[in-house]
Amino acid sequence: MADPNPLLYATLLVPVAWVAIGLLGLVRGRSVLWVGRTLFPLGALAGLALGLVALASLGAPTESLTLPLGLAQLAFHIRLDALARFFLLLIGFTSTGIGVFSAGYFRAGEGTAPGLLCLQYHVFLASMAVVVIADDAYLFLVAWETMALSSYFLVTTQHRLPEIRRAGFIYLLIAHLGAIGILLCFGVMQAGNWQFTFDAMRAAQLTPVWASTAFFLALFGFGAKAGLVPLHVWLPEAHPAAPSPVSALMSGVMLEIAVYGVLRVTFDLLHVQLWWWGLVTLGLGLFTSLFGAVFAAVQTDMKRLLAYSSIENIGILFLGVGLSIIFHAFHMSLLAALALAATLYHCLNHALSKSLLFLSTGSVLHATRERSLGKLGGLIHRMPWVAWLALVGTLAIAGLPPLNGFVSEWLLLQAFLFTPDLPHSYVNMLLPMGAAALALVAALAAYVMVKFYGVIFLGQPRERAAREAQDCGRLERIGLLWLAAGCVLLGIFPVPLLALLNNVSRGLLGASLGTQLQHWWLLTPIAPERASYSPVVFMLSTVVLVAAVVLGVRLFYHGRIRKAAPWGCGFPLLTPRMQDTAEGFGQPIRQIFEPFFRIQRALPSPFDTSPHYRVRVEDHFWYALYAPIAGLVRRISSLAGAVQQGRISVYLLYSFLTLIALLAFVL
Amino acid sequence: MNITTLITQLTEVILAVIAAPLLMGWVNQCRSWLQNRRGAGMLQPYRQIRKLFHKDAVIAAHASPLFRLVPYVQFASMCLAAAIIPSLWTGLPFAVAADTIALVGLFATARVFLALAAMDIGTAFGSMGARREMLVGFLAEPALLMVFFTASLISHSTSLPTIVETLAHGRLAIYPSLAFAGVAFLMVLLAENARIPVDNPATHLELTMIHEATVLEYSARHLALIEWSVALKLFNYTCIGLALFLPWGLAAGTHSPGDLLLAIPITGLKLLVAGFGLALIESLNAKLRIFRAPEFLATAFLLAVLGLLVHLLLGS
Amino acid sequence: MTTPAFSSQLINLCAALLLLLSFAMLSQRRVLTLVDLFAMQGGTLFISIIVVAWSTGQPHLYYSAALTLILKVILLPLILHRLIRRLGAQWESETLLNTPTTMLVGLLLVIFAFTLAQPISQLANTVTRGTLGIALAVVMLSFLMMITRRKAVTQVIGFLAMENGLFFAATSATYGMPMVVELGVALDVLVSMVILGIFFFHIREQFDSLDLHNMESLKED
Amino acid sequence: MELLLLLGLPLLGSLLLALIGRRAWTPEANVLMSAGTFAAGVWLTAHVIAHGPMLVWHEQFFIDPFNVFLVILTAFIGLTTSLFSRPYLRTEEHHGRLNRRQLRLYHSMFQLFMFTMLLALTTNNMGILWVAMEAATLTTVLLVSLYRTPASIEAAWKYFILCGVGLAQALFGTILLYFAAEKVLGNAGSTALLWTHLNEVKGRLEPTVLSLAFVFMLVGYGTKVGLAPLHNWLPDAHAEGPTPVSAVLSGLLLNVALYAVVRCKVLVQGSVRSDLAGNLMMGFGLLSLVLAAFLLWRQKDIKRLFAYSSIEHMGLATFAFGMGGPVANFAALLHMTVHSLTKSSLFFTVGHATQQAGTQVMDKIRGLITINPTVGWGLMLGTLAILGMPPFGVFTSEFLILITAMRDHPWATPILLLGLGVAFGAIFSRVQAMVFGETRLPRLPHPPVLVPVFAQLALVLALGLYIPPHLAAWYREAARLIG
Repeated sequence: MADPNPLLYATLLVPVAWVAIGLLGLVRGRSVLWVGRTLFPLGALAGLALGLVALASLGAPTESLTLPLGLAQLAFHIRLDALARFFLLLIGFTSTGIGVFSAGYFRAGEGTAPGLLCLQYHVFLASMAVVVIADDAYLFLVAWETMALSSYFLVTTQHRLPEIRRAGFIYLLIAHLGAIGILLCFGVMQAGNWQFTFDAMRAAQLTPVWASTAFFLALFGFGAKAGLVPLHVWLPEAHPAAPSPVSALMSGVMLEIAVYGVLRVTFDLLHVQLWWWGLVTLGLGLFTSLFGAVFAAVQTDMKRLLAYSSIENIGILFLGVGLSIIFHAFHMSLLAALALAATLYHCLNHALSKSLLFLSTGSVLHATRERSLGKLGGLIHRMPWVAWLALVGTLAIAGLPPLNGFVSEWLLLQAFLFTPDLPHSYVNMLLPMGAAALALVAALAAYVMVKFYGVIFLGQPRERAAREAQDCGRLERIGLLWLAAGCVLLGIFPVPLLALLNNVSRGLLGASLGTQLQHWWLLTPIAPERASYSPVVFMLSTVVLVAAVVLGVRLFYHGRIRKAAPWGCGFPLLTPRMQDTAEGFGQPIRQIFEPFFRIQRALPSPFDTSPHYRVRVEDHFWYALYAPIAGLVRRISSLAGAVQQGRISVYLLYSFLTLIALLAFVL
Repeated sequence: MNITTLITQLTEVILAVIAAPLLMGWVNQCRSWLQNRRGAGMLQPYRQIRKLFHKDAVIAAHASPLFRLVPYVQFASMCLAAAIIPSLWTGLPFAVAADTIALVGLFATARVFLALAAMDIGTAFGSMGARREMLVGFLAEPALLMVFFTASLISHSTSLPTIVETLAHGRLAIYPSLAFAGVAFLMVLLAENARIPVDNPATHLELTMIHEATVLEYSARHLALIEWSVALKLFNYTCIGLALFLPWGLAAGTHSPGDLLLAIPITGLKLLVAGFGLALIESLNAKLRIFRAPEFLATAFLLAVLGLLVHLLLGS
Repeated sequence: MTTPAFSSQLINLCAALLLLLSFAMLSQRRVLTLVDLFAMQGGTLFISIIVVAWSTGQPHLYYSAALTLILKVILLPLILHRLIRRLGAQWESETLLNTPTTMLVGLLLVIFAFTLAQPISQLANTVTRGTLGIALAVVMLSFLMMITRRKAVTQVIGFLAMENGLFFAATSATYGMPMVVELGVALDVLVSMVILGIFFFHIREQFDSLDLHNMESLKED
Repeated sequence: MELLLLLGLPLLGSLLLALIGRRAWTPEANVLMSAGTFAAGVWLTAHVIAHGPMLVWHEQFFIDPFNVFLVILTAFIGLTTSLFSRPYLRTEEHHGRLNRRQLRLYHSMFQLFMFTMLLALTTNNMGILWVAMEAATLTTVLLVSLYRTPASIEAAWKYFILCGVGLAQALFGTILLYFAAEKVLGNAGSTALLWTHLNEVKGRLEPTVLSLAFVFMLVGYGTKVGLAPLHNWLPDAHAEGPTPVSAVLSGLLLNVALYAVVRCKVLVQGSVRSDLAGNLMMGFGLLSLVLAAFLLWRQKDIKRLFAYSSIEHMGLATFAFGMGGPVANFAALLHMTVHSLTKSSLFFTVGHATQQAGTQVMDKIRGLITINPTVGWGLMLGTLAILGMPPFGVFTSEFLILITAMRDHPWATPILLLGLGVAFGAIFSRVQAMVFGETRLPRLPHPPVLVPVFAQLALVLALGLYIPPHLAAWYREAARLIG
């Protein structure tokens, strides 16, 4: 191993700095000026540094380091390769925006003291960075659980509300179960040499059965964190419960870290990849994405909607991972690299755009104190900054060209188009279905995002709070602007970043898209005649065309513009309350995908003088999977309770019988 | 890329922009004839656009800038689409910038903006229209994409000119999968362009309208642009259909300007036939209930997927 | 020499007596008689220890015997008598199992204990090889008594009887434990008796009776 | 000399406090005594580290790395508990739940209890070990019944009878052990029960007798460890005694009992040459873990909750010792350490919390973090630590135990995970509800002392991130001794 270069130490320094900043937050915990205006910007600066360092060293050779900390036999190992650096970049750049936003966001008197929040927030960041650079099972798990724990405390900031406590509990419980799965996975992967460094796992030779066990344990563990259906139940509860910058971090960064885990285990630590793993992952991913999109469409709470949209995106990410595994297993390395690049690209996209949206809901929440879509509306007038920047995020998440979301979807669809070439007769038939489903999901995402944006920012204010909203402060604007700029840049210049991503795929798959990325402006993942996409040209020509049309119309047209009341179809009392509600907007989806939902509806009778309409849309999984498990535990525990029934004679009898039984056993 | 191809490209776009209302007029005229009416003549769309451009605009008091931006975006994206679609020849230099997937994305962008604009006013109709528009979109889009996929699996490319070139100038082959795709495409075309049986472009009946509800608040130049882009959209879709399923007669990228000149009348003829067919379909069908529209589109989606499967199964 | 044979016969007799007394205690429902039986058991134990000490010539066993005499035959029964009189707990109420069943179970336990002790007895080179099984049987019968009785006092007597069995095992099977240990054990027994005595008063103060069914409130419900 | 101080101080303290116990400064004297004991423990530890195992006073006392770490742990937790009990008992007195006489009893018995614990740990004589354990039972019975309420009397009675009977079995086991040892070592009076001697000749001891002896000793000492189904006294005693007593019961007594079991296991394993002892311990460990985990779901009383959690963790440690081998033993020792530290600190916070709320019923304790942030955070962090959340040390030991189980006994892994998962859900859901939320509780008259809590949690945290090399070497040495 070469001498670690200074960049490695710089990378290490950032998590340390974050923890230090967090601890400083305790010094004057109640002072918004200190915590908000000093520490959070510092944290953001550290994030920026991390991102830049990672960007600069993305092509550098792998470096590793052993820290003099940790267990006796197992010191903390640290390793920086291209995959780790890519995710550090993601953490760094995303947290920069979120950090700047948070600097303006947190105010005194909201639940937990700002100083404590600052500590939890920065420890959360630091733990995510450490997860990525950890190179042994123990450090990985410590960082992983610290991440869960710090985010748990962030989620329960508003712990006075019962539903938030419940959300926190479910979150931590599932996170813990997931961590157990990961632990088991590491246990399987060391394959008898009892070295828990990742290097030892790389060297281990596993039989296919054990390798599969390890893979599925990893899928379970990381899937629980990522919100893979059916382990998703915590996500729509916990993400909305947290303060918005934290939701942004959780959705935008933490979920991607889970994907990192899957990639690390599958492509780096395991030495074989079986094609059917990919098929299962892909299937789960597809179902998750469809599930997330469909549920997002019927939500009435803006943050819940975004949380479900995160589930959808996680599904897409796992889809990409699965596709990559399949290609890799069939030794189609170039295509595997393509799918991987699409996945990683989508990680970054999702990190930026989902953070952007969550942050903008934070601004809306601050301005109106309202989360329910049914009470917002028309905020584009009162909050133009937030609204226009959120529009960027909306279009990006919806996967529309020429923004970034489209790039990764485009790459993924391209990868799908090669699945008929797979040398396996069923798989190559089945997989194009995946493309169909992906297309459906992408279209649904657009539906969801129109609902999200339209109901919050467009139309007329539905309640007074929305009518009196104020736009966000300067720091918040900078944070939003940073993320929005990221979305646009990634959308327009995908090629340079994809070229950087080649380092990752070279490291993991031994192949890259190298020669296909010759033109900086033209994206040709496989071959120019096969497919090409040039977002720059696309964007430029759109702008030019719009400008030309505007100018042309200006040139020929001289009419005036008159403002008037909207046309009411002859109905005299058109009030803002007659706009389509969030429920109404989701209604067609609810109807089409009815089997997905567990719907409880109370319709008023025709003669009711004060009619009430109530509908509850719930998740089947909760009732079909989690509730029975909880019931089972309760039943067993009541059986176990019978053991302890208070009578001393019975207790003595237990001892006696135990003794007799053991004696008989020994005899 | 040289100046000639650039000029050809521009010519094609301009031709499309100009010819689009004509196609719309032709379809309407055919429909009138089929319904035993005299009709307003094929040039009626031009007159309407001209009239709208001369009016003063009325805009709802609480419309946001987004509302006023959307018609331009709408029109620009349809122009862009026209630049990608090989309506006359396959050597379009601009097609490198966007393949079929990007084309679908472009249509989606236009639709999303339209839906957002519809919601901007905050009336019951606007948001209802937006919802229905998106509903149609989310089912039609994947179907369209599947149609493209079938074609691109045949030609091993997602680039539209390459696809068309393979289909038109390659070895003559019968593709059963394309039959499925063709039917699916037709259904998508009907739905996307607000034609019967999914929507009725001529109605303003509140309960059934889809597209009209979204543009209810537009007037004058904005409405003109929207109307024009709607016509352009129909033109684009028809050209896509022609390029995919009746590609013969298109000029290949390497051919001389003579071929190009020849392609103009051929395409024109094909458009006339297609327009008549469209009118025929519209006249023979009744409008579906709005709740049936998803079923209609789901069928389209299934047919497209079926086409894909057939291709994989038969290898053709 | 007939002495070993004679002494081992004597010890075996004591052992049998112990077992018999255990059965008697198991079936006895009058608490005061139970205490008397306990004292008799202690006496038998004392005799057996003397015999062992005498036949093997181990002087420290005499101390043990003296301890047993003082503690088990004199002191503890005395304390118990006084306690029971003062607390008015002469009668055992219902046992949890009826007497015949208890006896039957007891019989099975004895068989089990003998079977268990069989392989160990084979190894013993002491004069008292057969007694370990009986000691075990006494322990188990006392255990059974504790399980079936409902009064705090009888439970304690069962507990003490169990200690008798243990003592018997210690002396007869192994010629006594090291002195330090025996002293410690004796001290513990004494202290525990004192504490129990205090406890009886507390229990009666709190529950108005020594019946154990009052003490079933701490449970999982 | 160190040993004399270590054992003499608490004994002396017990007598002293019994004499002067009614003075107002008794709690401080108690702290002073405990501090002295701790200092002696440190001294002893330093000595053992410097000079290796020591065997003193006619070989009656034996200090090796295995028990010296428990000695120092015991002395430390004794010290912290005495620190905690000072304000706690003052508040109890203030509330009129305890009077001076009871306080005198408490302080005297506390010191005596410390003496018995240290005696049990340091003695080389298996008989004395038994005597010390029995004496520990007697002292704690008095401590548990301190409040003299019906419930506490009942709990103490059950504790006394069950443990008394259990220990009687242990005595029988000891007799059998002696019986077997005597054959080999000769009945040279007192040496036949000395552990060091037994350990030397363990290969020649009669296997049948030893396996029977082990069963008796396992049942006997296992009752004190709280192994299911012998555990029934444990939740009652923990819940009804004063909280400092619960802390030392969980933090010390269970450890020492487990220590006794392990000492026996070493002998039996050497003799029987099969995994009998280990397998039995694993079985009991698993059963305790799972049963306790499920019982946790039924708890309403906060101290019972943590009592069951102790059963669960003792089950885990027993399981680990049962598996044997350097890693598992290492893990088990570590687990004993971190469990003691965490659980006693938890009981400290629980003590303050219950005083604050005036009840032990969990449903009535709410919003601790609002009314008293330090208590709230202490409880929350302690709970997370005990649940095995990294970076706390409990995670370290559980990690090691789990991976060893996966290697040697894969079948046990799902059961372990089931237990840990169920316990996590049970404990966390309840603690979260107590720590968070709205509250209407009044403030405490005496400010709580939470320095011990956070000091111990910090230790646990440190152990999770970094085990100093000499400590690790020490643990390894102990693990090697256990085999």
